[in-house]
Amino acid sequence: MIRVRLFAGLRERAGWGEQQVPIPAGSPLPTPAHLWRQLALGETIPPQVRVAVNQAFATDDQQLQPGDEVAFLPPISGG
Amino acid sequence: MIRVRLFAGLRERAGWGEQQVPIPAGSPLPTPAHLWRQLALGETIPPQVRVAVNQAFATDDQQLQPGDEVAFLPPISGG
Amino acid sequence: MRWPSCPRSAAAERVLHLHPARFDPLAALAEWQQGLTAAGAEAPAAEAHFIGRVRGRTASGAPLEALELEHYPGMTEAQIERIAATITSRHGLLAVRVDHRVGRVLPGEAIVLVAVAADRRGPAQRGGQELLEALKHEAPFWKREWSGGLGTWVEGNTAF
Amino acid sequence: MRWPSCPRSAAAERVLHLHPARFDPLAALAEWQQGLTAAGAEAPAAEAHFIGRVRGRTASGAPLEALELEHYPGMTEAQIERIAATITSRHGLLAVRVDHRVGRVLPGEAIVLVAVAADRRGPAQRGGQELLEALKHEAPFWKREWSGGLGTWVEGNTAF
Repeated sequence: MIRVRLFAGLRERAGWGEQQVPIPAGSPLPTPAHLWRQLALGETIPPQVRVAVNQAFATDDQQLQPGDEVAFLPPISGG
Repeated sequence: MIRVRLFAGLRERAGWGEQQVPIPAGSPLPTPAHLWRQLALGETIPPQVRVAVNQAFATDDQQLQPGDEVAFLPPISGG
Repeated sequence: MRWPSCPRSAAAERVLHLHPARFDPLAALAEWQQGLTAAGAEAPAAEAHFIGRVRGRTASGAPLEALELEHYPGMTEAQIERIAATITSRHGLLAVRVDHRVGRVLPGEAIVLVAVAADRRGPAQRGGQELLEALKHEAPFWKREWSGGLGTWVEGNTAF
Repeated sequence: MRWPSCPRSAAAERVLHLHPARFDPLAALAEWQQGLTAAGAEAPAAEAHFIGRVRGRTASGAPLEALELEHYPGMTEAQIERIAATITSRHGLLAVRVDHRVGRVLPGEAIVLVAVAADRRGPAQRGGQELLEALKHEAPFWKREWSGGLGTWVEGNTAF
């Protein structure tokens, strides 16, 4: 399983904040870009959306491992 | 009369902090540079010494008026 | 939370607090300063602070009822720690403190406090400035402005 | 002392205190913040502070007993006022406070506090930095380091 999380505006547009995505035995390991398409979030990850894997920034094409947590982050507005 | 003031290291090297300098009737009005020489502080005002007239920075050759306060300020080290 | 010092800056203490409710920046600074001199250590020669507060208007000028601050529990803390460690090391800072609100914040309330201590004024001021910019762009926080009963996500930061 | 506002920045309040004895920077900040919101005004969106304290060593590394701060009564205040007015106007600051020690200051004690308030973080941080640099170079203060019973005038400032 891979845990996928959405935040703020992304979460509200999608209508969910968290999903567990199973990885079928024998299938290739997905990347964040694969999951974005697979979960019907869109065709490609828009440039303003950032990806985190296991709570650190990561690239769209990083190969994920079972147990990983992937998050899609809309533009940050802190401070 | 013109009031002349010295501060910090300048005052201690000169051995005085304040003098009233009379302006003889009919003589030309002095500048800070004249007073520096007249009071035996040196030949010319060194570049690191700043001049204030009436508590605002001024130039070495500003013509002084009776009642003015002239100060010679060694390098500033505030804050 | 109080992070263990990293090996490259053994003496540099970094303190982070995420506040779910209103906090007093000056009380936080007082606590931080006490900590810095607790073991009889000399007070740092230079301290720079920044306090950010919620404006009474939205970005479009309407009266603001509240700002809602969402974060990513776990990653937000970890990310601030990475940022603080990098800037501490780059500027040779003596200590860093970051306080940040989460949840519903009212106009006039403090959102963020950044405090850094150093041996000279340049590193203190530059380190504080860089830390604040990095927080704004690299730490996962999202603001929603509530006005007239409607919430609008803020995409991006106000101009520097 | 509290200066009258100058015409170009009617709302900008500038406060200056020269302290002949030890002062508490956080108490000064608390008083200043209360003044800013006293008439029901909204707290400023951005505040930048700087605190400078006396080091325990002289410029040449010997243990410091005390720092003696001489000033030019009258001109020092007038000059700080000119500096603060210029920087307030240049950056559109909402308020400025400067506290500066005079007389004998002990290691660890605060020498200077600079606090500025603005509507955005950039002007607050830049304004505070420029104000501190201008104070150090344009306001008549002279430091004498006392060490081993001997006093040495400091010519110039420590590196930024």
